[in-house]
Amino acid sequence: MQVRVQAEPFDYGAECAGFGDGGRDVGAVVTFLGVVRDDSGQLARMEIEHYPGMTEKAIAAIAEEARARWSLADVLVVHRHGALMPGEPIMMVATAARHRVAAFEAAEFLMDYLKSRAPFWKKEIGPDGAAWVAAKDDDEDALARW
Amino acid sequence: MQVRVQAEPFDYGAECAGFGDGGRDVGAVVTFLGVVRDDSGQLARMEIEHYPGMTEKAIAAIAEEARARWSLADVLVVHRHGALMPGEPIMMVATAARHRVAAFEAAEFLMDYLKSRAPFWKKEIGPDGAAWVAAKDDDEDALARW
Amino acid sequence: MIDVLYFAWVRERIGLPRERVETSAATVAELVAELASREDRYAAAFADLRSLRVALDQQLADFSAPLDGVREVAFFPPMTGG
Amino acid sequence: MIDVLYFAWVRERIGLPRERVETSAATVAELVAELASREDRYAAAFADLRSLRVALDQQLADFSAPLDGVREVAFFPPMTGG
Repeated sequence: MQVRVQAEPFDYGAECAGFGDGGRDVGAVVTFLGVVRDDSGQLARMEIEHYPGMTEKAIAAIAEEARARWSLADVLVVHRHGALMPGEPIMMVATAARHRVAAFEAAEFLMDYLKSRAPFWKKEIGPDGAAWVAAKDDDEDALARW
Repeated sequence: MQVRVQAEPFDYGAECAGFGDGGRDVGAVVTFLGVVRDDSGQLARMEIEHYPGMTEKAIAAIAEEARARWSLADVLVVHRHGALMPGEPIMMVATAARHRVAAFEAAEFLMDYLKSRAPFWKKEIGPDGAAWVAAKDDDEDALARW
Repeated sequence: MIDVLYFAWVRERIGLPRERVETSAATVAELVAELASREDRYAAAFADLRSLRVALDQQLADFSAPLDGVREVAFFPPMTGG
Repeated sequence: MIDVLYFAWVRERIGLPRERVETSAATVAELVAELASREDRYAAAFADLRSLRVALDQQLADFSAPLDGVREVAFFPPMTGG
Protein backbone atom coordinates (compact mmCIF):
# COMPACT_ATOMS: atom_id res chain seq x y z
CA MET A 1 0.00 0.00 0.00
CA GLN A 2 1.38 3.37 -0.97
CA VAL A 3 -0.04 6.86 -0.34
CA ARG A 4 1.70 10.00 -1.61
CA VAL A 5 0.63 13.63 -1.23
CA GLN A 6 2.91 15.89 -3.19
CA ALA A 7 3.26 19.22 -4.97
CA GLU A 8 5.45 17.71 -7.71
CA PRO A 9 3.97 16.27 -10.89
CA PHE A 10 3.84 12.48 -11.18
CA ASP A 11 4.37 10.27 -14.21
CA TYR A 12 1.14 8.33 -14.77
CA GLY A 13 2.67 5.85 -17.22
CA ALA A 14 5.57 5.11 -14.90
CA GLU A 15 3.23 4.68 -11.93
CA CYS A 16 1.11 2.22 -13.95
CA ALA A 17 4.20 0.33 -15.11
CA GLY A 18 5.47 0.00 -11.55
CA PHE A 19 2.16 -1.07 -10.02
CA GLY A 20 0.48 -4.40 -9.55
CA ASP A 21 3.32 -6.88 -9.50
CA GLY A 22 1.33 -8.14 -6.59
CA GLY A 23 2.11 -11.79 -7.01
CA ARG A 24 0.54 -14.68 -8.81
CA ASP A 25 -2.97 -14.14 -7.42
CA VAL A 26 -3.41 -10.77 -9.15
CA GLY A 27 -5.72 -11.06 -12.14
CA ALA A 28 -7.03 -7.51 -12.39
CA VAL A 29 -5.59 -4.01 -12.08
CA VAL A 30 -7.70 -0.85 -12.30
CA THR A 31 -6.32 2.68 -12.39
CA PHE A 32 -8.06 6.03 -12.29
CA LEU A 33 -6.38 9.26 -13.37
CA GLY A 34 -7.89 12.67 -12.62
CA VAL A 35 -6.88 15.51 -14.94
CA VAL A 36 -7.40 19.30 -14.75
CA ARG A 37 -10.27 19.91 -17.16
CA ASP A 38 -10.75 23.17 -18.98
CA ASP A 39 -14.11 23.00 -20.75
CA SER A 40 -14.30 26.72 -21.33
CA GLY A 41 -10.75 27.18 -22.53
CA GLN A 42 -10.51 30.03 -19.98
CA LEU A 43 -8.82 28.29 -17.06
CA ALA A 44 -5.44 29.81 -16.26
CA ARG A 45 -4.66 27.32 -13.51
CA MET A 46 -6.06 25.29 -10.65
CA GLU A 47 -4.81 25.62 -7.08
CA ILE A 48 -5.32 22.81 -4.62
CA GLU A 49 -5.13 23.55 -0.93
CA HIS A 50 -4.89 20.74 1.59
CA TYR A 51 -4.52 20.09 5.32
CA PRO A 52 -1.00 18.78 5.86
CA GLY A 53 -0.98 15.99 8.38
CA MET A 54 -4.68 15.20 8.16
CA THR A 55 -4.52 14.59 4.41
CA GLU A 56 -2.09 11.69 4.62
CA LYS A 57 -3.95 10.15 7.56
CA ALA A 58 -7.36 10.45 5.90
CA ILE A 59 -6.13 8.92 2.64
CA ALA A 60 -4.29 6.11 4.42
CA ALA A 61 -7.45 5.23 6.36
CA ILE A 62 -9.54 5.17 3.16
CA ALA A 63 -6.93 3.09 1.32
CA GLU A 64 -6.65 0.64 4.21
CA GLU A 65 -10.42 0.23 4.29
CA ALA A 66 -10.46 -0.54 0.57
CA ARG A 67 -7.55 -2.97 0.89
CA ALA A 68 -9.27 -4.94 3.65
CA ARG A 69 -12.77 -4.87 2.18
CA TRP A 70 -11.82 -6.07 -1.31
CA SER A 71 -8.78 -8.16 -0.29
CA LEU A 72 -6.56 -6.07 -2.52
CA ALA A 73 -3.07 -7.33 -3.27
CA ASP A 74 -1.98 -3.71 -3.64
CA VAL A 75 -3.36 -0.18 -3.62
CA LEU A 76 -1.81 3.15 -4.60
CA VAL A 77 -3.03 6.72 -4.11
CA VAL A 78 -1.14 9.77 -5.38
CA HIS A 79 -2.66 13.24 -4.95
CA ARG A 80 -1.09 16.58 -5.80
CA HIS A 81 -1.55 19.96 -4.17
CA GLY A 82 -0.45 23.45 -5.19
CA ALA A 83 -0.73 24.99 -8.66
CA LEU A 84 -1.71 22.82 -11.64
CA MET A 85 -2.17 23.71 -15.29
CA PRO A 86 -5.02 22.52 -17.55
CA GLY A 87 -4.34 18.99 -18.77
CA GLU A 88 -2.05 18.15 -15.84
CA PRO A 89 -2.69 15.04 -13.74
CA ILE A 90 -4.26 15.89 -10.35
CA MET A 91 -4.31 12.48 -8.75
CA MET A 92 -4.50 8.76 -9.39
CA VAL A 93 -5.54 5.57 -7.67
CA ALA A 94 -4.64 2.00 -8.57
CA THR A 95 -6.00 -1.28 -7.24
CA ALA A 96 -4.84 -4.87 -7.76
CA ALA A 97 -7.18 -7.78 -7.01
CA ARG A 98 -7.90 -11.36 -8.05
CA HIS A 99 -10.99 -10.46 -10.04
CA ARG A 100 -12.16 -7.50 -12.06
CA VAL A 101 -15.25 -6.69 -10.02
CA ALA A 102 -13.21 -6.22 -6.82
CA ALA A 103 -10.61 -4.09 -8.59
CA PHE A 104 -13.28 -1.83 -10.12
CA GLU A 105 -15.36 -1.51 -6.96
CA ALA A 106 -12.34 -0.72 -4.80
CA ALA A 107 -11.15 1.98 -7.23
CA GLU A 108 -14.60 3.59 -7.31
CA PHE A 109 -14.85 3.43 -3.52
CA LEU A 110 -11.45 5.15 -3.23
CA MET A 111 -12.51 7.88 -5.65
CA ASP A 112 -15.86 8.49 -3.95
CA TYR A 113 -14.21 8.80 -0.54
CA LEU A 114 -11.25 10.86 -1.71
CA LYS A 115 -13.68 13.33 -3.33
CA SER A 116 -15.60 14.02 -0.16
CA ARG A 117 -13.53 12.84 2.80
CA ALA A 118 -9.92 13.80 2.07
CA PRO A 119 -9.15 17.45 2.99
CA PHE A 120 -8.47 18.99 -0.41
CA TRP A 121 -10.04 22.15 -1.80
CA LYS A 122 -9.85 23.19 -5.44
CA LYS A 123 -9.78 26.76 -6.66
CA GLU A 124 -10.04 27.73 -10.32
CA ILE A 125 -8.24 30.82 -11.54
CA GLY A 126 -9.53 32.35 -14.78
CA PRO A 127 -9.78 35.71 -16.53
CA ASP A 128 -12.53 36.87 -14.12
CA GLY A 129 -10.62 35.95 -10.99
CA ALA A 130 -10.57 32.97 -8.65
CA ALA A 131 -13.43 30.77 -7.47
CA TRP A 132 -13.50 27.84 -5.09
CA VAL A 133 -14.96 24.72 -6.67
CA ALA A 134 -18.23 23.88 -4.92
CA ALA A 135 -18.84 20.38 -3.60
CA LYS A 136 -21.58 18.56 -5.47
CA ASP A 137 -24.53 16.87 -3.79
CA ASP A 138 -23.84 13.99 -6.17
CA ASP A 139 -20.46 13.46 -4.58
CA GLU A 140 -21.95 13.20 -1.11
CA ASP A 141 -24.72 10.94 -2.42
CA ALA A 142 -22.11 8.66 -4.04
CA LEU A 143 -20.93 7.59 -0.57
CA ALA A 144 -24.31 6.07 0.23
CA ARG A 145 -23.73 3.04 -1.96
CA TRP A 146 -20.76 1.82 0.09
CA MET B 1 -10.54 4.92 -30.79
CA GLN B 2 -7.99 2.15 -31.07
CA VAL B 3 -8.51 -1.64 -31.11
CA ARG B 4 -5.59 -4.06 -31.32
CA VAL B 5 -5.64 -7.87 -31.32
CA GLN B 6 -2.13 -9.24 -31.21
CA ALA B 7 0.06 -12.19 -30.21
CA GLU B 8 2.87 -9.90 -29.07
CA PRO B 9 3.14 -8.63 -25.49
CA PHE B 10 2.16 -5.02 -24.87
CA ASP B 11 3.69 -2.50 -22.49
CA TYR B 12 0.96 -1.46 -20.02
CA GLY B 13 2.88 1.54 -18.66
CA ALA B 14 3.62 2.84 -22.15
CA GLU B 15 -0.01 2.35 -23.23
CA CYS B 16 -1.18 4.30 -20.16
CA ALA B 17 1.36 7.05 -20.78
CA GLY B 18 0.25 7.40 -24.40
CA PHE B 19 -3.48 7.42 -23.69
CA GLY B 20 -5.96 10.11 -22.86
CA ASP B 21 -4.44 13.26 -24.29
CA GLY B 22 -7.99 13.65 -25.42
CA GLY B 23 -8.14 17.41 -25.20
CA ARG B 24 -9.12 19.89 -22.58
CA ASP B 25 -12.49 18.30 -21.81
CA VAL B 26 -10.94 15.09 -20.43
CA GLY B 27 -11.13 15.01 -16.64
CA ALA B 28 -11.05 11.27 -16.00
CA VAL B 29 -9.14 8.28 -17.37
CA VAL B 30 -9.81 4.70 -16.28
CA THR B 31 -7.73 1.71 -17.30
CA PHE B 32 -8.23 -1.99 -16.68
CA LEU B 33 -5.43 -4.53 -17.02
CA GLY B 34 -6.11 -8.27 -17.07
CA VAL B 35 -3.22 -10.52 -16.00
CA VAL B 36 -2.71 -14.31 -16.18
CA ARG B 37 -3.44 -15.47 -12.64
CA ASP B 38 -1.87 -18.57 -11.15
CA ASP B 39 -3.54 -19.15 -7.79
CA SER B 40 -2.34 -22.74 -7.51
CA GLY B 41 1.23 -22.12 -8.58
CA GLN B 42 0.73 -24.96 -11.07
CA LEU B 43 -0.08 -23.10 -14.27
CA ALA B 44 2.53 -23.70 -16.95
CA ARG B 45 0.90 -21.33 -19.44
CA MET B 46 -2.35 -20.02 -20.83
CA GLU B 47 -3.31 -20.31 -24.49
CA ILE B 48 -5.86 -17.97 -25.97
CA GLU B 49 -7.60 -18.95 -29.19
CA HIS B 50 -9.61 -16.42 -31.13
CA TYR B 51 -11.61 -16.02 -34.33
CA PRO B 52 -9.52 -13.86 -36.66
CA GLY B 53 -11.70 -11.42 -38.52
CA MET B 54 -14.66 -11.65 -36.18
CA THR B 55 -12.58 -10.69 -33.12
CA GLU B 56 -11.59 -7.29 -34.42
CA LYS B 57 -15.12 -6.55 -35.64
CA ALA B 58 -16.75 -7.62 -32.38
CA ILE B 59 -14.37 -5.54 -30.26
CA ALA B 60 -14.70 -2.51 -32.53
CA ALA B 61 -18.50 -2.68 -32.26
CA ILE B 62 -18.35 -2.92 -28.45
CA ALA B 63 -15.84 -0.06 -28.24
CA GLU B 64 -17.92 2.14 -30.55
CA GLU B 65 -21.03 1.50 -28.46
CA ALA B 66 -19.15 2.53 -25.31
CA ARG B 67 -17.73 5.62 -27.01
CA ALA B 68 -21.15 6.81 -28.13
CA ARG B 69 -23.04 5.91 -24.96
CA TRP B 70 -20.65 7.62 -22.52
CA SER B 71 -19.43 10.37 -24.90
CA LEU B 72 -15.87 9.16 -24.49
CA ALA B 73 -13.06 11.40 -25.74
CA ASP B 74 -11.03 8.26 -26.37
CA VAL B 75 -11.15 4.50 -25.92
CA LEU B 76 -8.49 1.80 -26.28
CA VAL B 77 -8.75 -1.99 -26.29
CA VAL B 78 -5.72 -4.29 -26.58
CA HIS B 79 -6.21 -8.07 -26.39
CA ARG B 80 -3.60 -10.77 -26.85
CA HIS B 81 -3.96 -14.29 -28.23
CA GLY B 82 -1.57 -17.23 -28.30
CA ALA B 83 0.60 -18.48 -25.44
CA LEU B 84 0.92 -16.41 -22.25
CA MET B 85 2.88 -17.06 -19.08
CA PRO B 86 1.61 -16.50 -15.50
CA GLY B 87 1.85 -12.83 -14.58
CA GLU B 88 1.74 -11.66 -18.19
CA PRO B 89 -0.78 -9.03 -19.30
CA ILE B 90 -3.67 -10.56 -21.26
CA MET B 91 -5.55 -7.45 -22.25
CA MET B 92 -6.35 -3.88 -21.31
CA VAL B 93 -9.00 -1.27 -21.86
CA ALA B 94 -8.76 2.48 -21.31
CA THR B 95 -11.47 5.13 -21.36
CA ALA B 96 -11.24 8.93 -21.27
CA ALA B 97 -14.28 11.02 -20.32
CA ARG B 98 -15.24 14.34 -18.78
CA HIS B 99 -16.26 12.82 -15.45
CA ARG B 100 -15.23 9.83 -13.38
CA VAL B 101 -18.59 8.05 -13.39
CA ALA B 102 -18.66 7.87 -17.19
CA ALA B 103 -15.05 6.68 -17.42
CA PHE B 104 -15.66 3.93 -14.84
CA GLU B 105 -18.97 2.79 -16.29
CA ALA B 106 -17.62 2.65 -19.83
CA ALA B 107 -14.59 0.60 -18.74
CA GLU B 108 -16.79 -1.87 -16.86
CA PHE B 109 -19.17 -2.11 -19.81
CA LEU B 110 -16.23 -2.85 -22.12
CA MET B 111 -14.94 -5.56 -19.78
CA ASP B 112 -18.34 -7.18 -19.33
CA TYR B 113 -18.90 -7.34 -23.08
CA LEU B 114 -15.37 -8.41 -23.98
CA LYS B 115 -15.67 -11.30 -21.49
CA SER B 116 -18.79 -12.75 -23.07
CA ARG B 117 -19.16 -11.31 -26.56
CA ALA B 118 -15.69 -11.20 -28.09
CA PRO B 119 -14.61 -14.53 -29.60
CA PHE B 120 -11.72 -15.54 -27.33
CA TRP B 121 -11.32 -18.87 -25.56
CA LYS B 122 -8.82 -19.50 -22.76
CA LYS B 123 -7.10 -22.81 -22.11
CA GLU B 124 -4.97 -23.49 -19.05
CA ILE B 125 -2.04 -25.85 -19.35
CA GLY B 126 -0.80 -27.39 -16.09
CA PRO B 127 0.90 -30.54 -14.80
CA ASP B 128 -2.29 -32.58 -15.34
CA GLY B 129 -2.81 -31.48 -18.91
CA ALA B 130 -4.90 -28.81 -20.59
CA ALA B 131 -8.39 -27.57 -19.73
CA TRP B 132 -10.61 -24.98 -21.39
CA VAL B 133 -11.69 -22.26 -19.00
CA ALA B 134 -15.46 -22.50 -18.51
CA ALA B 135 -17.63 -19.44 -18.96
CA LYS B 136 -19.21 -18.26 -15.71
CA ASP B 137 -22.91 -17.59 -15.30
CA ASP B 138 -21.82 -14.44 -13.47
CA ASP B 139 -20.22 -13.15 -16.64
CA GLU B 140 -23.40 -13.61 -18.63
CA ASP B 141 -25.45 -12.08 -15.81
CA ALA B 142 -23.14 -9.05 -15.75
CA LEU B 143 -24.45 -8.00 -19.17
CA ALA B 144 -27.96 -7.54 -17.80
CA ARG B 145 -27.11 -4.28 -16.06
CA TRP B 146 -26.27 -2.46 -19.29
CA MET C 1 -21.36 -24.54 -50.30
CA ILE C 2 -20.73 -22.96 -46.98
CA ASP C 3 -17.60 -22.52 -44.84
CA VAL C 4 -18.03 -24.07 -41.40
CA LEU C 5 -15.53 -23.10 -38.66
CA TYR C 6 -14.97 -24.69 -35.27
CA PHE C 7 -13.19 -23.16 -32.26
CA ALA C 8 -11.87 -24.28 -28.87
CA TRP C 9 -13.21 -27.66 -27.69
CA VAL C 10 -15.64 -27.86 -30.59
CA ARG C 11 -12.63 -27.79 -32.91
CA GLU C 12 -10.83 -30.37 -30.77
CA ARG C 13 -13.79 -32.76 -30.64
CA ILE C 14 -14.47 -32.60 -34.34
CA GLY C 15 -10.77 -32.66 -35.11
CA LEU C 16 -10.52 -29.89 -37.64
CA PRO C 17 -10.69 -26.09 -37.62
CA ARG C 18 -12.80 -25.59 -40.74
CA GLU C 19 -14.37 -27.37 -43.68
CA ARG C 20 -16.53 -26.62 -46.69
CA VAL C 21 -19.97 -28.16 -46.43
CA GLU C 22 -22.49 -28.84 -49.18
CA THR C 23 -25.87 -28.38 -47.57
CA SER C 24 -29.46 -27.52 -48.28
CA ALA C 25 -30.18 -26.73 -44.64
CA ALA C 26 -32.45 -23.69 -44.30
CA THR C 27 -31.48 -22.82 -40.74
CA VAL C 28 -28.55 -23.24 -38.35
CA ALA C 29 -30.53 -25.91 -36.47
CA GLU C 30 -30.97 -27.92 -39.67
CA LEU C 31 -27.24 -27.66 -40.41
CA VAL C 32 -26.44 -28.82 -36.87
CA ALA C 33 -28.76 -31.83 -37.34
CA GLU C 34 -27.01 -32.71 -40.61
CA LEU C 35 -23.54 -32.44 -39.09
CA ALA C 36 -24.45 -34.30 -35.87
CA SER C 37 -25.72 -37.26 -37.92
CA ARG C 38 -22.39 -37.63 -39.78
CA GLU C 39 -20.12 -39.30 -37.21
CA ASP C 40 -19.75 -39.75 -33.47
CA ARG C 41 -17.22 -36.92 -33.14
CA TYR C 42 -19.77 -34.51 -34.65
CA ALA C 43 -22.56 -35.95 -32.51
CA ALA C 44 -20.36 -35.42 -29.42
CA ALA C 45 -19.55 -31.84 -30.36
CA PHE C 46 -23.20 -30.93 -30.94
CA ALA C 47 -24.66 -32.99 -28.07
CA ASP C 48 -25.68 -29.98 -25.97
CA LEU C 49 -26.61 -26.86 -27.89
CA ARG C 50 -26.95 -24.85 -24.69
CA SER C 51 -23.17 -25.03 -24.36
CA LEU C 52 -22.63 -23.83 -27.93
CA ARG C 53 -22.72 -20.49 -29.64
CA VAL C 54 -22.99 -19.77 -33.35
CA ALA C 55 -21.89 -16.90 -35.56
CA LEU C 56 -23.10 -16.25 -39.10
CA ASP C 57 -20.68 -14.29 -41.26
CA GLN C 58 -18.88 -13.31 -38.04
CA GLN C 59 -21.96 -12.03 -36.22
CA LEU C 60 -23.45 -13.84 -33.21
CA ALA C 61 -26.76 -15.47 -34.14
CA ASP C 62 -29.41 -17.88 -32.89
CA PHE C 63 -29.75 -21.52 -33.85
CA SER C 64 -33.10 -20.68 -35.40
CA ALA C 65 -31.50 -18.17 -37.80
CA PRO C 66 -31.87 -18.78 -41.57
CA LEU C 67 -28.76 -19.66 -43.60
CA ASP C 68 -29.97 -17.86 -46.72
CA GLY C 69 -27.01 -15.96 -48.22
CA VAL C 70 -24.65 -16.91 -45.40
CA ARG C 71 -21.10 -17.80 -46.46
CA GLU C 72 -19.46 -18.58 -43.12
CA VAL C 73 -20.88 -20.39 -40.07
CA ALA C 74 -18.84 -20.78 -36.88
CA PHE C 75 -19.56 -23.00 -33.87
CA PHE C 76 -17.83 -22.49 -30.53
CA PRO C 77 -18.32 -22.63 -26.74
CA PRO C 78 -19.32 -19.58 -24.68
CA MET C 79 -16.54 -17.01 -24.94
CA THR C 80 -14.02 -16.47 -22.16
CA GLY C 81 -12.05 -13.37 -23.15
CA GLY C 82 -11.11 -10.39 -21.09
CA MET D 1 -5.34 26.97 24.66
CA ILE D 2 -6.35 25.32 21.42
CA ASP D 3 -5.01 25.58 17.86
CA VAL D 4 -7.72 26.65 15.43
CA LEU D 5 -7.05 26.17 11.70
CA TYR D 6 -8.96 27.55 8.72
CA PHE D 7 -8.87 26.32 5.14
CA ALA D 8 -10.06 27.45 1.70
CA TRP D 9 -12.69 30.24 1.77
CA VAL D 10 -12.98 30.02 5.56
CA ARG D 11 -9.31 30.97 5.74
CA GLU D 12 -9.83 33.74 3.20
CA ARG D 13 -12.86 35.22 4.99
CA ILE D 14 -11.24 35.20 8.41
CA GLY D 15 -7.94 36.34 6.94
CA LEU D 16 -5.56 33.95 8.64
CA PRO D 17 -4.69 30.27 8.38
CA ARG D 18 -4.44 29.48 12.09
CA GLU D 19 -4.47 31.01 15.54
CA ARG D 20 -4.24 29.97 19.15
CA VAL D 21 -7.47 30.52 21.04
CA GLU D 22 -8.06 30.74 24.76
CA THR D 23 -11.48 29.23 25.32
CA SER D 24 -13.63 27.48 27.86
CA ALA D 25 -16.04 26.19 25.17
CA ALA D 26 -17.17 22.65 25.94
CA THR D 27 -18.22 21.76 22.38
CA VAL D 28 -17.39 22.75 18.81
CA ALA D 29 -20.71 24.59 18.61
CA GLU D 30 -19.80 26.70 21.64
CA LEU D 31 -16.40 27.50 20.14
CA VAL D 32 -18.10 28.54 16.89
CA ALA D 33 -20.45 30.84 18.85
CA GLU D 34 -17.48 32.46 20.61
CA LEU D 35 -15.56 32.98 17.38
CA ALA D 36 -18.60 34.24 15.44
CA SER D 37 -19.21 36.92 18.10
CA ARG D 38 -15.69 38.34 17.75
CA GLU D 39 -15.83 40.33 14.51
CA ASP D 40 -17.78 40.54 11.28
CA ARG D 41 -15.22 38.48 9.36
CA TYR D 42 -15.71 35.61 11.80
CA ALA D 43 -19.48 36.03 11.73
CA ALA D 44 -19.37 35.87 7.93
CA ALA D 45 -17.22 32.73 7.93
CA PHE D 46 -19.51 30.93 10.38
CA ALA D 47 -22.82 32.26 9.05
CA ASP D 48 -23.99 28.93 7.63
CA LEU D 49 -22.81 25.85 9.48
CA ARG D 50 -24.32 23.55 6.85
CA SER D 51 -21.63 24.73 4.46
CA LEU D 52 -18.86 24.04 6.98
CA ARG D 53 -17.04 20.94 8.13
CA VAL D 54 -14.96 20.50 11.27
CA ALA D 55 -12.06 18.23 12.19
CA LEU D 56 -10.84 17.59 15.75
CA ASP D 57 -7.21 16.54 15.97
CA GLN D 58 -7.34 15.81 12.23
CA GLN D 59 -10.44 13.60 12.36
CA LEU D 60 -13.79 14.68 10.89
CA ALA D 61 -16.29 15.41 13.66
CA ASP D 62 -19.72 16.91 14.35
CA PHE D 63 -20.42 20.40 15.66
CA SER D 64 -21.89 18.82 18.77
CA ALA D 65 -18.62 17.02 19.58
CA PRO D 66 -16.93 17.84 22.95
CA LEU D 67 -13.61 19.72 22.93
CA ASP D 68 -12.29 17.97 26.01
CA GLY D 69 -8.64 17.05 25.40
CA VAL D 70 -8.66 18.35 21.82
CA ARG D 71 -5.53 20.25 20.77
CA GLU D 72 -6.37 21.15 17.16
CA VAL D 73 -9.68 22.23 15.64
CA ALA D 74 -9.99 22.88 11.90
CA PHE D 75 -12.85 24.56 10.04
CA PHE D 76 -13.26 24.26 6.29
CA PRO D 77 -15.83 23.95 3.49
CA PRO D 78 -16.94 20.57 2.08
CA MET D 79 -13.95 18.89 0.49
CA THR D 80 -13.41 18.82 -3.25
CA GLY D 81 -10.50 16.46 -3.83
CA GLY D 82 -10.12 13.67 -6.37
